[in-house]
Amino acid sequence: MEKRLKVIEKDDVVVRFSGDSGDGMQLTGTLFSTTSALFGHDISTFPDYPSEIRAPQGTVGGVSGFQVHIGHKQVNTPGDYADVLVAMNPAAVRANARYLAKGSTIIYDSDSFTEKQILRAGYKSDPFIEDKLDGMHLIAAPITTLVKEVLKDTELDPKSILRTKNMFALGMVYWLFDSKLKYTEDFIEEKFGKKPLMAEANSKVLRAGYYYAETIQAIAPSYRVSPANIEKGTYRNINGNQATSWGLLAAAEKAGLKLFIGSYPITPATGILEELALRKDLGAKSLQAEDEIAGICSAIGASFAGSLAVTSTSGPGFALKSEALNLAVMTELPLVVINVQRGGPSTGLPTKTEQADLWQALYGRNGESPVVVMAAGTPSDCFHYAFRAAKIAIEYMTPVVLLTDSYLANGSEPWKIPSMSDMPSIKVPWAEKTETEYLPYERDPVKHSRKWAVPGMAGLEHRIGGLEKTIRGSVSYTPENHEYMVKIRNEKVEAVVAEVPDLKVTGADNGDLLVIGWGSSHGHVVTAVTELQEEGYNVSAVNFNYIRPLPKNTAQVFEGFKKLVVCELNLGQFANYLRIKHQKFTYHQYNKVQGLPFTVKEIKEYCIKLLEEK
Amino acid sequence: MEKRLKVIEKDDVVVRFSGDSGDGMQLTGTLFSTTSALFGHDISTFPDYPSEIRAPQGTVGGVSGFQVHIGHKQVNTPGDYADVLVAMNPAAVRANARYLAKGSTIIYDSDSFTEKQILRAGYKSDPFIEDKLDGMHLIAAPITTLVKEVLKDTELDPKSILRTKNMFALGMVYWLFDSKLKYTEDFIEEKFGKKPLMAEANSKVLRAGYYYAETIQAIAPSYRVSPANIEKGTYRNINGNQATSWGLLAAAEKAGLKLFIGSYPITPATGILEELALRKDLGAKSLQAEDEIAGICSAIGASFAGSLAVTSTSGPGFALKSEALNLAVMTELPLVVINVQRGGPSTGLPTKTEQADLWQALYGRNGESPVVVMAAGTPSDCFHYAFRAAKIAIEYMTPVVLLTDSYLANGSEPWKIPSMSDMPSIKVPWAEKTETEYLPYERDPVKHSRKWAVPGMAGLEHRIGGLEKTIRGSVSYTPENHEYMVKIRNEKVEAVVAEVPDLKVTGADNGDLLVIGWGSSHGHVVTAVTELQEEGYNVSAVNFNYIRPLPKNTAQVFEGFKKLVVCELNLGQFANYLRIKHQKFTYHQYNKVQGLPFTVKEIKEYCIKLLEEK
Amino acid sequence: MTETTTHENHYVAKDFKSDQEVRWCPGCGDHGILASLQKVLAELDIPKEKYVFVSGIGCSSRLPYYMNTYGFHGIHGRAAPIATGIKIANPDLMVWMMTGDGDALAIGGNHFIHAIRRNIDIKIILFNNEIYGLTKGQYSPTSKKGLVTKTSPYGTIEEPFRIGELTIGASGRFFARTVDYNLQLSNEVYKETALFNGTAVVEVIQNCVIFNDGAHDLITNKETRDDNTLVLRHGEPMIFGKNRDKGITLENLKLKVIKFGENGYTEKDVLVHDAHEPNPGIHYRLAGMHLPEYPVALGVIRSIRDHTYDEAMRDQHVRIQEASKIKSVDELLHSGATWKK
Amino acid sequence: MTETTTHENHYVAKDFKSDQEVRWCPGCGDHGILASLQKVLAELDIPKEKYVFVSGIGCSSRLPYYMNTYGFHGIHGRAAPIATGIKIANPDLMVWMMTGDGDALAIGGNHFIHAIRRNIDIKIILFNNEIYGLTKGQYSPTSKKGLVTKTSPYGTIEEPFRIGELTIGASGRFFARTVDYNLQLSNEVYKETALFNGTAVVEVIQNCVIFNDGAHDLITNKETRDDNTLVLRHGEPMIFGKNRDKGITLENLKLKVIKFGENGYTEKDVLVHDAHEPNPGIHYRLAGMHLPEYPVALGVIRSIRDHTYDEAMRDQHVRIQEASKIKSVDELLHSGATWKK
Ligand SMILES: Cc1ncc(C[n+]2csc(CCOP(=O)(O)OP(=O)(O)O)c2C)c(N)n1
Ligand SMILES: Cc1ncc(C[n+]2csc(CCOP(=O)(O)OP(=O)(O)O)c2C)c(N)n1
Ligand code: SF4
Ligand code: SF4
Ligand SMILES: [Mg+2]
Ligand SMILES: [Mg+2]
Repeated sequence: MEKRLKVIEKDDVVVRFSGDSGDGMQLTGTLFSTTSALFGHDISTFPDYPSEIRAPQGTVGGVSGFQVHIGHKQVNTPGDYADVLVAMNPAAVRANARYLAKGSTIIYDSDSFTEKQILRAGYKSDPFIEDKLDGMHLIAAPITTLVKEVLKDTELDPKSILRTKNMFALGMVYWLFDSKLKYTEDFIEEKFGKKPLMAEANSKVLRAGYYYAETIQAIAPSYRVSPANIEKGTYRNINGNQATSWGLLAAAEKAGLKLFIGSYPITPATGILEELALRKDLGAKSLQAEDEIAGICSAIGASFAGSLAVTSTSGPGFALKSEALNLAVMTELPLVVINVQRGGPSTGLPTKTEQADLWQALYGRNGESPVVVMAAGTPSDCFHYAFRAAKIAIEYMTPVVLLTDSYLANGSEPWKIPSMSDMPSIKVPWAEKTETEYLPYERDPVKHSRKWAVPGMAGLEHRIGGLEKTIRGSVSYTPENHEYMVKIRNEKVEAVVAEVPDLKVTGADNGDLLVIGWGSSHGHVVTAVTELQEEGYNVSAVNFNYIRPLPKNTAQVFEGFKKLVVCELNLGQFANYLRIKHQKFTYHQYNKVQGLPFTVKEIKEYCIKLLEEK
Repeated sequence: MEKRLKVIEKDDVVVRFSGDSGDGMQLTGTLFSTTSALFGHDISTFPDYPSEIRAPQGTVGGVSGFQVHIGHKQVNTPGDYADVLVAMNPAAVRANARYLAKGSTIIYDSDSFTEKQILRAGYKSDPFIEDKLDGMHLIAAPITTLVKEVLKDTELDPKSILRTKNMFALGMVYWLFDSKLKYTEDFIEEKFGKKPLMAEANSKVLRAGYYYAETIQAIAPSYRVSPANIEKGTYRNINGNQATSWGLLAAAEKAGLKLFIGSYPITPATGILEELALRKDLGAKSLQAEDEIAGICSAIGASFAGSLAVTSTSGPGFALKSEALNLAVMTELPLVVINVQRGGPSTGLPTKTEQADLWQALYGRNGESPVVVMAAGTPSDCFHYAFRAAKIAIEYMTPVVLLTDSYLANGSEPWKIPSMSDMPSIKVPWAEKTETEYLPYERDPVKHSRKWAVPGMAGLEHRIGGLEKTIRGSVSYTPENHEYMVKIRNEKVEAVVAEVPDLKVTGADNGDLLVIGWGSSHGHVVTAVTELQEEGYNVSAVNFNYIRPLPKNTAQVFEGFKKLVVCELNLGQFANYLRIKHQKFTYHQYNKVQGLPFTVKEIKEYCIKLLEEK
Repeated sequence: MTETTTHENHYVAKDFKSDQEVRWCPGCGDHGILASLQKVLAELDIPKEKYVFVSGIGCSSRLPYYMNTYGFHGIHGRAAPIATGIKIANPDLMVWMMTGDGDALAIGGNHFIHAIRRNIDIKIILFNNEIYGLTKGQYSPTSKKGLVTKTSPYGTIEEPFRIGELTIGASGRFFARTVDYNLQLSNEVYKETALFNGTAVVEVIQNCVIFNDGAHDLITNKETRDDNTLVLRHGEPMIFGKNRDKGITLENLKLKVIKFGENGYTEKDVLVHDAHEPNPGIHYRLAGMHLPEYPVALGVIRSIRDHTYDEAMRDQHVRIQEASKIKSVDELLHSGATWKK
Repeated sequence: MTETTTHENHYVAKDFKSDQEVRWCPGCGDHGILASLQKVLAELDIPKEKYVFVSGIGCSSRLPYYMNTYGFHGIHGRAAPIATGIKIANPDLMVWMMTGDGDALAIGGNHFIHAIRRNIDIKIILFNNEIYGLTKGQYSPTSKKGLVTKTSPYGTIEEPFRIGELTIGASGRFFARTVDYNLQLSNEVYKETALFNGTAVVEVIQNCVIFNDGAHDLITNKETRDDNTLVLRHGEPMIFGKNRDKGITLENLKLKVIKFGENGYTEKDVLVHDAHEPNPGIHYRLAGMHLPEYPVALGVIRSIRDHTYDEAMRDQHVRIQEASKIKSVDELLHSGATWKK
C-alpha cells in the first residue's frame, strides 16, 4: 500500500465566519484577523456581505461571511477553501458547503438547526447529510442556549443578549487556535465603554465560548495533505481513528475472525472505540470496560477464546496496561494495542499531539518484554498499519503496539478506497488435534510462533498463564528453561523483520544529509525535504513505520549520508533507540515538545543550518 | 558510607540436617548429598551421631546430625558453619546454634516446639531469642501436622506416618536448591519395594514438602560476604529489605518528617511493608492499600501533605504504578519508589532474582518522564541507598526509584551499625509565607527544585495536579510553556549529578579490561575481578549505584581501558543505556537470565575469554 | 478533623473563590455545587488552610481549581487513595474529595469501596450526571439502561450501579443525596457532611447540559419533583408529594408507597426516618428506592458514627509508642542481636 | 452458556483431573473445593472442551492447573475481565472464575463489582480464607478486625467487607455461600451455580491451615456449626440449630433470631426463604447476617434470572445486522460520501 503522494503541508489555514446579517460576523472576522496579525501571522481577509441590506432572515441570501486566511509564511490570497467554518445557522452551511476544504471543521450553533430554519435554508433533511458534509469534523454547540444561560443574571434585554452569540463563537475559535483574548477584550472595553452592561456581557460570553471549547475538548484537525499524482479510483475522506478502526475490521474479515475491542474512553483515542461500537453490523464486539486494565484483560480473554482482540488507549491508559501487556507477552497470544499518543507526562496536554510514548511502547514493562512496535504515518495509512499490526499479531502470536497520535487521530485526508480482494491474506496458526499431545509452546521453526488452540476445540484442552513455563505449558522455575524462553520470545519478535518492507528513501540514496522521521512526522519531513531538494540541496528523507524490529536495510540506507538527523516530537527517544540498534552512526536531533506538530519551515531551517555547519 | 570490604562470594553452601536419632537424619543427609553429587556438585559430608545409641529423646545428647558441604568449585572440607539448618526439634537448634554462619536459614518443625520439648532441650524461653538466632532467616513449618494430613487416608500406623517427617524436610530443602526429586524417588521405590504403602507414603510426603516450600514461597538467602579488614565497631546481621526500611526511617528522622508507606504485598518486596508496619514505635505510618495504584497514590497524597512518602513493590506492581509515578513527576513531589526486582516478564518467577526492570524504571511511562534511578549493591548498603534516595527526593522535590532485587532483599550480611549523628543532614525545601505570592513552580536556580508548601500552612494555599501548568500552578496549554517545563523537569533530574559520588575503580585506572556491573552485581563482579588481579590479569571493576544521572567521571573511567564488558542479569539493559549516554565506547555484554545471581566462576571465565580474543 | 470551636474565622463565601475563572459550561450543575460548598465552608469555623480539596479527572474534578484552599487535581479514578494518604499524613486536615460517576465508579470503583470500608474521614462529593462529560459523552456506570451515547450508539445493555446500594453494601456509614441546584437542601447536606466523622458519600444529582441534558428531569423539574422525591430528615416521618399526601411504609418485607386516605392508610402508617440506626437493612432499601415504583430519597439517608481509620491508627500509634523501648533510629539499629568487633 | 440437553458425556470426576500434581498444603480447604467442582462437572452434560477455568493470582488461583479443561491463570485481580472477554468472544463456553479474597476484593474489587453489575454469565467461586495465603500471611479485605498478621503486627484497624452485602450492593443476582469441606452442600451449590445464567458469586468459607487456621472455626467445627449456621433453601422455612429449634423472623424492621417455645415464638413465625424475590432488601440482610448476633447463612441466598450481558449483546448484534445494509468491509469502505477520480 505504498501510495506515491506529493505531500503538501499547509502552514496556513482559512477560517470563515458565516451567519445571518444580524449575527455580527463581520466584526467577529475582523477581531480574529487582527488578533492573528498581532500574533505575527500573515493574513489575508475577504468579507462578503449579502447583496440586500436586510435579506430575509435565515435564508441563504441573508448570509453574511468573513473569510480570513492566516499563515506562517506569506499569504497571498484569502484562500479558496475554508478549513474552519463557523456557521450560525443552516443557511450559513448551505451557502458555504462547496467552498469547504476536505476534512474541514464546522462549528455550528445547534440551537438554530430547528426544522423551520433548516427548511428555510432550502434543505429537506439533515443539512450535513444532504450536502455530504458528514465526513467533516462537526462541532455542534448549543450557542443560543449557552449564551442565555451565561447572561441569565444580567439586566440586558433578550435581544442584546442574543447579539453576543458571535462572541461565543469567536471564543471557541480562539481556543482552537490557542489565541489570546486580550485584544478582543480591549476592543470590547473600548467599544462599549459607555455601556458597561454590554461590555461585561460580551466579555463574559467570549470567555464562556473559549472555556466551552476547552471543556468539550474541541480539537481541530490540523493535518492536510493533498495528493499530487492522483491515481484513478474511488476516494473518501477518512480520519486516523476511523482508518485505524476500519483497518482492524478488514483484518478480522480477512482472517475469518471476530473482532473484539475492550477499551476505556480517553482523549484522543475514544474515537476508535466509538467507531467500532457502531460496527455491530459487521459483527464487531465492543466492551466499554470499567478501566484500561479491564480493557486489555478482556481483550486478552477474547484472544484466548479465539477473537482478533484489540485494546485502544492513550498515554496514561497505556501506562495502566503495562502489567497486563506482559501477560500477553508471556502467554504469546495475538493482541493489537493501539496507543494514540498525546502530550505528557501524566494527564499532560490531553488534546495536544506528541510522540513521547515510544519508550513506553518499547520498554515500559517489567522483565524482558519484547513486543512488536509500529507507527502510522498519515491519517489514512492508519488503515494499512492497523491491518498489518493485526496480521503480524495473529501470524506470530504476539502482542503488537501500534502508535498513532492526536495529530493523526483527528486529522483527515482524502483516501483512495482499497478493495478487500487486494488486501493480503492472513493465515491463522490454528492448532489441530493430532495423534501427539498438543504442546502449547511448541514453535514454528522460522517464525518461532506457537500454535493457537482455543476453548471449544475438543482434545486440545490446556492451561497457560503468566508464570514462566515449559513447552507443555506447565509452570517451571528451571534456570535454563527461563533463559531459553526469554531468548526465544525475543527472537520471535526479531523474526517479524521478515514482514517489514525495506525503507524507501525520498530522494537520492547518497547525499549530505538524511532527515529521519517516524510515525506522523511523515508529512512534514517528506515535504520539507522535497522542498529542499527543489532548492538544490543534497538531502533525502526516510520515515520509519516499523520500529521494532527495524527494517533490514536501515544501516545500509544510513551509510549513504554524511549527516543524519532524527526529527521527533519528544526529547530524542527514537534517536536514542537508533543509538542502541545502530551505534556506529552519529545522530543529530531535531526535537520539539510543544504539543504541536512540526512545521515544514522549521525543519527546513534546521536542515539548512546543519548543512552549513562543518 | 564507602566500606572497604574484601568481598568473598561463596560458590558453596553448607547444609546440616539435625534431629532426634529416630528422625532419619542420616538417610536424609545421604540422599541430599547424592542428589547434589549427581547434579555435578562437589561435595564433602560429615555425619555425626549421638554417642549413645538411644539417647533420651528430645535432649541435646540425642541429636543426630548430618552435614553436607556442596559447591561449584572443589570443596575440601565439610564446612565450618552451616548456611542452612534443618532442625526437627528444639534440641537440634541448641546443639547447632554456635555452628551457624551469619545470616543462615533455619527450617524447623514448629509442631515440635512445644513448651515441654523446649524445656527438655535446656531452654528457658524462646530458643531463637535465647540463642540470639532471631536475626537468622527462620522458616517455621508445621511438619508433623502436615505429614499427618498428607497421609490421613493411608493405612499406615501412626508411628510409620511420623517416620516420614524427614522426607517432608528433605522435600523443602530440595525446593530451596532447585534440586530434582528423581534420585530420591528411585531410592524410595527400591528401598521400600516390598512395602508399597511405605514407598507411596514417603514419596507423597517428599513431594508435599517440596510443594509446601513452593507454596509458601520459601526463599533461602543466597548472598554472603565476609568483611576482610574488619573495622572496629558494633555489628549486626541485616537483610536487604530490613536495611531498606531502616534507611528510610533514618532519613525521616534526619529530615524531621514523618515516614509514610503505602504498599500492596508482593514477593519479594513485602518484607519492607512488614518491617515498617512494625515501626509504629518510631511513628512510621503504614497503609496496606487495596492495590499497587492505591499504594503509590496514597504516598503521593502523603507527600503533598508533608510526609516522607514511600511505596514499595516488585516488577508487576511497579508496572501498575507507572501512571501515578508520572503524577509525582508532574507535581514535583518527593517520593521514594522501591522496586525489589524479581524474574519477569509478567508473574514470571516470583521468588527468583533478576535485574530486568531497569528499562521500566528509566523509561516505563508516557511522555517525557524523568526520575532519578538508583540501585543498591549489597544487602546492607540498601540502608545507605535508601537514605540517599530519600535525601535526593526531598532536596530536589522529585520521585526517586531505588532498585533492589530478590537476591539483596532476602540476603543478609554482617553490618557495622552507623551512628545517626554521622549521617548527612537533609534539608527540606520548605516554602515560607512572604510578601510576594507563593509560586508553586518557582525553582531553585541550581537544583531547579521547587519549594514545598503543605496543607496547614496558612497563606500558601495552592492547587497542583497532573495537567501541564505554569509557574503559578495554573493549567496551561501554551506550547512554549510545555516545552520549557518538559526541559526543566529533565534538567532537574540531571542536576542531581551534584549528589552522585565519583565511580571508584577496583584495581588500576588503566588496563586491558574494565568489568562493569550495577546494583547487586557488586559482589560477584568485584570478587571475580579481585581474583583475576591476583592471578595477574590487567583487569579492573566498577559497579554503578547511580543510574540516572550517571556519575560525572563515567566516561573518564571508561577511557582508561581497552575493553569494556557490562555484566547484568537481563539481556543488556544497562549496556544499552550506556550506549545512549556514552555512545563512543564499545560495550561487550555478559548476560544471564536464569533467575539466579552470577557466579564468580562464570564471570572470570568470560573475562579470560574476552582478554584472549583480540 | 479539626473540632469546631468558637467561630473565629469570619469567612464569607467569596473567600473561598480562587482566582481561576470557572470554566464549566453555562448552566452546568457543577456551578450550583461549587456555590453551595463555598457557602457551607464559610459557615464552618475552620481555618482555610486546613481544607484540602482532592479530585480525579472529569469536569467535576476541576472543582479544586476554583476553591481557594489547598487543592490536588489527581489522576483519573485515584482521588480516594490520594485523599487517604493526605488524611493519614495529617489527620488535622479536613479532606474533601470531588469526583464524578465515571471517576468514582468506573476506573475508581475499587478505591471508592475500600475508602468506605476503612471509614477514613473523607467527604466524598460524587457528581452524578450519568455520563462522561469531559470526554464528550460516553455512558457511565450510572447511565440508565438503554441510553444512547457515543459508545452505545444502539443503547447501553448494562444495568447501572445504584450509588447508595453500593455504598451501603461496602459498609458505608454515611450516605446522602442532594440535587445540584437545590441550594437549600445542598447546604444542609454538605454541612452535615462536613461535621460527620468518617467516610461520607454524597450523591449529587447533577445535570450535564451538553451530553445528558434532562437525565434527571423527573426529579428536578418543578412540576414533578415533589411527587418523585422524598426528603429524609432524621426523626421525621417519611412523607412526600406535592400535597404531602404520600408516605413510605413497610409491608410484606418490602417498602411500599402509600397514599393517605386510600385503602385505609393514614399518616400513622408512615415510617419515621432513623438515620442513626446501625443495622444497614432499612437504609439500604431507602437508598435504593428509584422511579417509577418509589420516589427517590434525598437528604441524609444514613449517618453512623463509628471509629474511623485515622482515629484507630492514631490510637495504635499512641499505645505502641508508650509501650516500646525504641524511641529513636539509633536505638532501633542496636536492638536485637549485635556484636562488637 | 450451553443448554443442558440429554446426558451424552459420561464423565466421572477423574476425567477432570489434570496431569499436574496438586500443590496446596495438606489439609488446605482448596482440596475440598477442587474435589467438589470435579464431581459437579462430571454430573453436567457439557462437553469438557466447553469449560474454561480462569483465575487471578493466589493459592486459590492455582485451581485451573488441576482441572483438565481449558484454563487461564491470569494476573492478580484481573480474572473477571479476562473471563468477561472469553465469555463475550464465545458465549457458548461455560466460564468459571477461581479467585481469593485478596484477588477478588483487594486488587480485583473493581472488576468484581462491574462483572456483577453487567450480569455477564460467569461463575465466580471466591475462596475466602480471610488472608493472603500465597504471599505468606498478610491480612485481606475480609480479615476480621484486630487480626494479627505480618502486615498488621498490632492487629488490623479496618472493618472487613461482607462479601454478600457487597455483591448485592453491586446489583448481584446470584449469591451463595458454602464451606470448603462440606461436600454435600458444596455439590448442591456448585450445581445450582452451573445451571444459573448470569454472574453468580459463591463465597466459599475456606480454611488456610498455615496462615489463618481456624478462622472459621465457629461455623465449621462439629460442635458449634449447627447453631452458628443456617442453610437456606428456596421455599423452606429458615430453621436452624442442632435441635432445629431456632429460626429467623422479621421484627421492628430487622431480622431476629427466635427460639421456638421462648417468648411465645413458634415455627409459624419463621420466614420462608424466597431466593427468587427480585427486591434485594431481604437477601441483603440474609447475606449480611454474622456472628454473634445471627447465624451465618449458607446455601443459595439469592438467585434472580435476569437478562445477561452476553445475551443482550447477542440480541443487539442480531437486530442490527438484520437492519443494516452494510454486510462486508468493502461495503463499509464505500458507505457515506465518496467521489471518483
Ligand atoms: C487513565 C485515564 N483514563 C481515561 C481518561 C479519560 N477521562 C477523563 S475524565 C473521564 C470520565 C469523566 O466522567 P465523570 O467522572 O463522570 O466526570 P464528568 O466529566 O462527567 O464530571 C475519562 C474517561 C483519563 N484522563 N485518564
Ligand atoms: C500485581 C500483583 N500484586 C501483588 C501480587 C502478590 N500477590 C500474589 S497472590 C496475593 C494475594 C493472595 O491472596 P488471595 O487472593 O486471598 O489468595 P489465597 O492465596 O489466599 O488463596 C498477592 C498480594 C502479584 N502477584 N501481583
Ligand atoms: S460537559 Fe456537561 S458536565 Fe461538563 S461542564 Fe459541560 S455541562 Fe458540565
Ligand atoms: S498457604 Fe493456606 S491457602 Fe495456601 S495452599 Fe497453604 S493452606 Fe492453602
Ligand atoms: Mg459524569
Ligand atoms: Mg485468601
